[in-house]
Amino acid sequence: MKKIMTRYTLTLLFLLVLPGLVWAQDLVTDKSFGADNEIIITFSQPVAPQAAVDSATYTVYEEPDPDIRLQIKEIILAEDEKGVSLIFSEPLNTTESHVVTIADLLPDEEPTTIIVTKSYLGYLIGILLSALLINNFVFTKYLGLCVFFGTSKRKDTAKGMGFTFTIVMVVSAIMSWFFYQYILTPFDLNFLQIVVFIGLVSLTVQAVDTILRKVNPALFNSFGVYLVLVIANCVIIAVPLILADNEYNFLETFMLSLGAGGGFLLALYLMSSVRERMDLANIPPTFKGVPIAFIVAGQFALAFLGFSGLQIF
Amino acid sequence: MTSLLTFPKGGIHPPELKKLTAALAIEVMPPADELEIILGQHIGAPCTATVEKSAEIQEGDLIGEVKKGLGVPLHAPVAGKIKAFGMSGHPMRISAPSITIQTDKEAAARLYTRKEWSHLDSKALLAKVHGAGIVGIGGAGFPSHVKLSPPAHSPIDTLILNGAECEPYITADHRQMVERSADMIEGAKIILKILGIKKCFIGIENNKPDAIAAMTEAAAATSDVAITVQPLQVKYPQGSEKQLIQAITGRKVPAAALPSTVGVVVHNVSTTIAIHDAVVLEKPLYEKVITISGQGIRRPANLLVKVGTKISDIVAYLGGITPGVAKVVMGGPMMGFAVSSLDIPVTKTTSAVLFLTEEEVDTKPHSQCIRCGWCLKVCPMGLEPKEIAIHVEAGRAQDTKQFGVFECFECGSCAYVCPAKRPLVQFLRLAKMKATN
Amino acid sequence: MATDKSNMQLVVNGILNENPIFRLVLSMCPAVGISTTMMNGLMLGVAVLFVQVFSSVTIAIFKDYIHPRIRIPTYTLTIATWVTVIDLVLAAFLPEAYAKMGIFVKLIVAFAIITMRLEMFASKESVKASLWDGIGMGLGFMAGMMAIGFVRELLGMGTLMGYDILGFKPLLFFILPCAGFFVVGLMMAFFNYIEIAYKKAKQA
Amino acid sequence: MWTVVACLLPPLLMSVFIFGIQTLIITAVSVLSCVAMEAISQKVLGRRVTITDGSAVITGLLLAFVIPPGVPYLLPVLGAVMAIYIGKHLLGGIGYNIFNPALLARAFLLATFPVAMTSSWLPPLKESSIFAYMGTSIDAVSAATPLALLKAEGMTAVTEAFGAAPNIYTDFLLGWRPGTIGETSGLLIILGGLYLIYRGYITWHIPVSMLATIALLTWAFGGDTTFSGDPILAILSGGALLGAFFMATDYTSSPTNKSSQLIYGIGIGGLTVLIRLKGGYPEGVCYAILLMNPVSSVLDSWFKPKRFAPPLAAGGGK
Amino acid sequence: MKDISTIIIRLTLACILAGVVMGLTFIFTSNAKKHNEHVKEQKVMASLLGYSKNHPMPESMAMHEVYRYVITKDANLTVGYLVPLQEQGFTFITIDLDGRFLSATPVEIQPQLVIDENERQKAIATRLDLDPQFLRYADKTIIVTDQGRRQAYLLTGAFPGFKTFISVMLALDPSFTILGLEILEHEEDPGLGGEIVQDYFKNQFKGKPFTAIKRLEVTKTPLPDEYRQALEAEKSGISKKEITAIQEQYKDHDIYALTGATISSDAVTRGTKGIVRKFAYRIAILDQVIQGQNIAVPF
Repeated sequence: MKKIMTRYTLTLLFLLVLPGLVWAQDLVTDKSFGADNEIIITFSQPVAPQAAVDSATYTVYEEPDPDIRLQIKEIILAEDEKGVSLIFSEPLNTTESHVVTIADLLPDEEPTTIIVTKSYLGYLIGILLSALLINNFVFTKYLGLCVFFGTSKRKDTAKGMGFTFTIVMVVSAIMSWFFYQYILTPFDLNFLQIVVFIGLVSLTVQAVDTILRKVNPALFNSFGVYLVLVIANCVIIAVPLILADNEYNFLETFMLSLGAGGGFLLALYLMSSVRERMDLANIPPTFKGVPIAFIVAGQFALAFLGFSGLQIF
Repeated sequence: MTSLLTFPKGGIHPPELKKLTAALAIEVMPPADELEIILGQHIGAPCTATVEKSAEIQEGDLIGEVKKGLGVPLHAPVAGKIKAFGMSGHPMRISAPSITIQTDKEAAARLYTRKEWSHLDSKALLAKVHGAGIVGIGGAGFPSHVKLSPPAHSPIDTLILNGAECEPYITADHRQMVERSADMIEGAKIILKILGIKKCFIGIENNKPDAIAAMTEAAAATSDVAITVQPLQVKYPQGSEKQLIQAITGRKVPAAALPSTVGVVVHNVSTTIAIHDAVVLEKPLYEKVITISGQGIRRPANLLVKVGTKISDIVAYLGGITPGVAKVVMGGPMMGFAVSSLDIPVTKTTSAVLFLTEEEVDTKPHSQCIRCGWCLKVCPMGLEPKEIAIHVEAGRAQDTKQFGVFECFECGSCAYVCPAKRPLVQFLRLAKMKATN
Repeated sequence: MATDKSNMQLVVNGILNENPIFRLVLSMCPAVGISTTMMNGLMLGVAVLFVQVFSSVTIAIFKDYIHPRIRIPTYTLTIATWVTVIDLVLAAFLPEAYAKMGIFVKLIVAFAIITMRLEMFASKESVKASLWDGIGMGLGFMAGMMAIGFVRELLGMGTLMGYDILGFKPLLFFILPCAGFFVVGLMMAFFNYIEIAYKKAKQA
Repeated sequence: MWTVVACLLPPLLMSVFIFGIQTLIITAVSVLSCVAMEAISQKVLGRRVTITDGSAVITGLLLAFVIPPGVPYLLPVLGAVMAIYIGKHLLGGIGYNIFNPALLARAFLLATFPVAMTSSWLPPLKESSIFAYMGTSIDAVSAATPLALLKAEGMTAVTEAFGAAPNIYTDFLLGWRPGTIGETSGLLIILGGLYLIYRGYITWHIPVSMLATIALLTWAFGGDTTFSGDPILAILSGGALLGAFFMATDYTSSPTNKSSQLIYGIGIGGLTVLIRLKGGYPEGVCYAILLMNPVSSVLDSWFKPKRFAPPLAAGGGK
Repeated sequence: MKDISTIIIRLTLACILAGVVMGLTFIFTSNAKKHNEHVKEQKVMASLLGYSKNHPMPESMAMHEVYRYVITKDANLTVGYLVPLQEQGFTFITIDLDGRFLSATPVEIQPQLVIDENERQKAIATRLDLDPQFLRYADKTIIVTDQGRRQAYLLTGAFPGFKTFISVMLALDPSFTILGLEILEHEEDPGLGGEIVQDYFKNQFKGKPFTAIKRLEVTKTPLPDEYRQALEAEKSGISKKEITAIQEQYKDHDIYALTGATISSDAVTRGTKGIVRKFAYRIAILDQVIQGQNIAVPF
C-alpha cells in the first residue's frame, strides 16, 4: 500500500513540479504577488511584446477553483521586455496559491504553468512568530497558567522552566505529529488522541530526564526539578491537540511548537522580571501573591492585544 | 597650565558656597574652659587612658594609647587637670567614652622649635609620625603610619596629596595651602622619604587659584624630588581617594582594596602639615583647622581649634547662632552628619561645622522612588542607589550585597540629585549595616 | 488513614475551604479562558465534576491493585480515559456548547487539581468518601467558574445564563478574553478580604 | 513634575484651536478623575495622599492626549480607574507601576469601546469657531486619521485628503490633521520635549532612538517598494512624537541605563512600525510602548551601570 | 523481577480496560455525533430560508445535495459533481475546465452514508477506478425544491477575515438574489469585527439581487436609522410591509460598513460576492450539462 502511495506521490511530483522547474529555468525566472491585484512575472529573455500583452496568453485561477478564470484587466510589459505585470480587475486572495498558465508566448513552446504563492519560508516564520507573539500561549490563549503563576517568581527559575518547556514541547509535538499522521488518522483512532498525546508527553519528559542526567548532570541539576512539573501542564498537551486540529505538516509542526515554547519562555521571563520588581513594592495585603500576579498578567494581556490582527507574511 | 583632569564617571556640581570663608585667614581660637577628648578618634580599637583622674598634665602630654592592633596615641591639647572620664556626644555613634580636661587658663602655650630631620631614616621618621598620633585628617581617621608602611608586595611609585576639598562650604584645607604652603611641601618631602619614592602630585580643584599659585611657587623651590601641582576640574566628589587617583594617574583602585594596590599613597594636605609638625617640630596632633560656616552662624571663620573643643564653645566664641538654624552638620553638607546637640567635641577628623538655615536644607517629606535613574548617572562608583534603597524600604537590606553596596563611600551625590528627596545615604548606611550581618 | 469528615463536610470542603480556583489556585486556564458566561462555567464544571468523580471512584476501587511505582502513570491513564469519554459525549450530544469550550475539555486531562485529589485523597480513602470528595471538588470548581462567569456575563453582556437581566451592556471589556485575568485577580482579592475581615471579627 | 505639566499645556491649547472646546472638557474630566482617583486610592489603601505632586495630573493629561477628541465624557473617567487604581496603586503606588498608566488606560478603553475609540476622529477646524463641534453628532463629522487612511487606502488617498509634500508636512507639524487630542501639534510637542531634555529631565536616548527607528523602518518598508516610504510623514503622523517625548520617557516604566534606553527606544520604534504596517491597528505607538514597558526591567537587569572597578579576584564575592 | 512482571501485567490490564471504555464510548457516540451535526446544519438552513420550529418547512419541499470535487488525473484538472438522481442513487458528472461535458458515472451509495465524507470519497473513487488522493472534495451545494421546482440554493464557504477565516452559509433564490446570510464561525474582535454576526450587518445582504451583488462595495457612511430598524426587525418590531418597502429601497445600495471594522465588513462583502459569483457561473455550466445529457435529476 505504502509503496504504491510513494510511487503515486513521486509521479505526481514529477508531473506537477518538474515541468515547473524546467520552465522556471527556461522561461520564467521569478514570479510574485505585487500590489493587491497584481502578479509580477519575470522572464529569462525578452518576449514578444504583442503576445506578452495579450490577455489570451495567460490563464490564471486560484488553486482550489481551477474552473474559474480570473479576469485580467491590464497587462503591463516591463521596459526591457523581460517581464510583465498582470493587473486583475479584482483584488487577489493572496492566501491561496494562484496557478498561471502561459501559452503562445514564444514560438514552438509548450504552455508553461507556474504557481504563484506567498513565500513558504515567510509562512513558516509567520507560524513561528504567531505562536511566539501574536497568539502567545499565555497572554492570548490562556494556557499553562498554573505553571506560569507558580514558577514566575524568580528569573532563574523562569528561565530554567521556559527552556525545559521548549525542549519538551518541541520533542513531544514532533512525536505526536508522527503518531497522529501515521497511526491515529490512518486507523481511525482519533478518539485515542488524549491518551496517546499525554503518554507521549510523559515519555518525552522521562526521556529528557534520563538523557540529561547522563549527558549533562550540571544542566540536569538546574533543570531537573522542573521536569516533574511539566507533565501535568496544559500548555504542553495543547500543542499536539492544536496540531491535530489544524493538519499541520512536519515543518509547520516544528515551527509551531518552537514558537509556543519560545512564547512561554518569553512570557515567563518577562513576568518573572516584573514580579521580582513587584516583590519590593508595597502591595495591599489582600492582593499580595497570586491576585496581583493575575492583575499584572491582565495588563500584559492588554498590551499583547497590540499584536492582534498582525499578519507578518 | 596643564589641562584639567577629573574622574570620568558620575559626579555632581553642587553650589560651592565657599565664599563665606574662603578669604578668611586662619584664626586661632583660645582654649575653652573644658575639653572633652574622645578616646576613639581613629579607625581601630579606641585608646585607653594613661592618666589618672585629677592628674595635672601639660600641653602635648600623652594621655592615651593603644595597646594592640591599629591605632595611634592621644595627646593633651592643653595644660590642665583631668576632670573626669565619661561619655561624650558623638556625631555617628551617639555617645563615646572620653576624657574631660579642665583647662589651666594660666599656662602659656607650649613652644616648639625646628629640628633637623634629613639624617633620620624612614623607620625613625615613621616612629615620629606614629608617636604624634597622626591620622588621616580629611576622612575616616585612618592611622597615617599604617598608610606610610605599605605591604611589600605592592610597590609604591606615586604620592598624591589631596587638596581637592570638593565639599561645599569647607575652606580649611584651602586656607592652609595658602598660608602654610612651604610647610606642606616639606611635609611632602618627609613622606616621600619615608616611602622612598620621588614622585608627588598635589591635586587641587581649580576653584582655588590662590592655593594653586602658592603651592606651585613652594613646589618650584624643590629640586631633588618631583612635586607637581595638578589643578583639577571642579566636580564633586573629586576629593574622594579613588576618584582622585583615577583623575591624576588614570589608575582604578579595585573595590575593597587600598590605593597601595595600584602603587599610590594618598594623603590629605592637612595631614601632610600634621606630619611636618610631627617630624620638624616634634609636635603631636592635638589641634586642627576647621571651617565654621553656613548662614546660621553669626561669624563664619576658619578656626585653629584644640581637639576636644565642644561646638557650643565655638558657637560662643563666634558670637552665637542666628534664629533660623535648621540643622547643624559636622563635616561637609554632602557627607557630614547632622548633630542634634551642640555638646559634641571636635575630633582629629572634624573638618567643618556647618550651621544651615532652612533655605539651605530641604525638609520636605520624601516620596517613593520613581526610578528616574538620576542617582545612577551621578554615582561615581557606578552603583544603583535606587535599587539599594528600594530593597531597604522593602525590608530586604540583606539582599543588597549584589549591588555592591560596600563600594559606596557615602558621597551623597545620589541624595543630592534625587527629585523625590529620598534620604539615599541613610538607606545605604542601613543597607551596609544589615548586609554585614 | 480514613477521613473523619462526613459526606456533607467533604462537599462543603471542596466548595469553600479548598475551592480549587480561589483557594488552591489550580486549574486557572479555563477560569481565565472561557469564563465569559455562566453557561460555559456550568458546562465545563459538569465535565470536570464527571471526570473528578469517576476518576476518584475508579482509583478508590482499584487502589489496592495499583503498584506504587506506577502510581502517577495509572492516574494519568485513568483521567485521560474519562476525559476522552466526556469529550466524545459532549462533542456528540452538545455540539454547540462543545464548540464554545474548544480545546479546554480535552485539557481537563492536564488539570493539576484532579491528579492532586487522586494522590492526596482517593488513593487512601474509601470509595464512598472519594465519591463525595470528588463531588465536592467538582462542585467547587463549578461554583468558582460560575462565580467568575456571573461577574463577567453580567457586566459584559448584561445577561445571566443567556437571559437578559440589565437590558444593556455595561462594559464590553468584561467579556474580552484578557478581562479574565483582572476578574479572577480581583475576585481572589475579594475573597482574601473577606477572610481577613472574618479572622479579625473572630479574634475580636 | 509640574515642568512636564507646563510642557504639555501648549499642545493642549493648540488642540482646542484644532478640534474645538470639547477637547478642553475631556482633558478637564480626565485630569479631575485621575486626581480624584489618586486621592481615593490612597485613602482606601491607607497611604499618604500625594495629589499635589503632580503625577496624577500628568497621567490625566496624557490619558486625555491619547484619546480621540470626539469620545463621550465617560471614557476618561473609566480610563482613570484603570490607570490610577489598577495600573498604579494596586502595584504599590508611584514608582512601582509596570506599564505606563495612561497608555494602559488607552489600551483598556480601546478594547472596551472599540467603536468610540477608533472612529471619534474630528477633522480640524480650519475656519469655524472652536464651539463648532459642541452638540453635534460625531458620526456626522468623523474623519479618518492619516494613518488609518494610509492603511486602508494607501498613500494616494492620504495625499488626496491632506495635500502633497511639503504642505502636508507643515500642516502636520502644526497639527492640522485628525488625531487624538494631544498628538497632533508636533511642533509644540517637539519644543516641549526639547525643553525637557535641555532641563535634564529626560535624556535624548529614548526619543532619538525611537524616532530614528520609526523613520528608518518606514523608509525601508513603508512604501510600495523597498526604500520608498515617507519617513517624515511617519514621524509626524500618529502619536510618534507624543510617545517619544512624553510616554516612552516615563521614568517608572522605562529603563534607567543609557544603553538599555537606546535598545528600548529601538524596540518601541520597531514594534510601532511592525504594528503600523502589518498589524491590525493603523497606529502602533501605544501598544509598542506598552509591550516594551515590561522589557525595561529586563534590560535594566542586563545592562548594569559600569562599576568603578571590580573587586580583586582574591577579594571574595562574585 | 517479580515486581516488574506485576507492573507490566497490571499496566496492560489497565490499558485494556481504558481502551475498552474509550472504544465503547466512541462506538456509542460516533454516529450520534454525525447525526447531530447534520441536524444542526439543517436547522441553520431552515432558518435561512425563513422557517423555524413554529413555522416548519412544508412537506412538499426537499433538499438535494450536490457535492463538487476537483480531480487531478495525469496533470489534467477536471471538475466533478456528485448529483442525486431522480429515482435512486447518484451519478458523478465530470466536466473539463472549459465547461465541456466529459463523463457521467453512476455511483452506488446508501443515502444515509452520503453525508459521510470518507464513505462518499471511497465510493466515487471505486467507481472511477481512481486513487482517492487524486480526488479532492471542494464544497457542497444544497438545492431546495418545492414539488420539483427550484426554490433556493444553500451554499457554504469560507474566506479570510480580519484575523482568521470567516465561514458562512448563504441562501440564494434561483435568480441568485440573496435570501439570507449566516456567519457560522469567525474569530473577529468582540465588539468590533465581531459585530458581523449582528442582524444590522448580515441582514444587509438579504434581498440583494445578482446585479447588485456583482458590483457590491462597502461604504463608510453611517447606517441610516430607518434601514437599521428594518434590519433589526425582531427588535424594533416594525411591520413586515414597511420592512419590505425599506429593503426594496436599499436593495441596490452598497453594504454599510461596521463602525471601526471596515476590514471585517469588507472581507464579508468581498467573500460573499465571490461565493455568489463563482456559484452562479458553476451552476449555469452544470445545468447546461445536465440538460444536454438528459440526466434525470430531482431539481
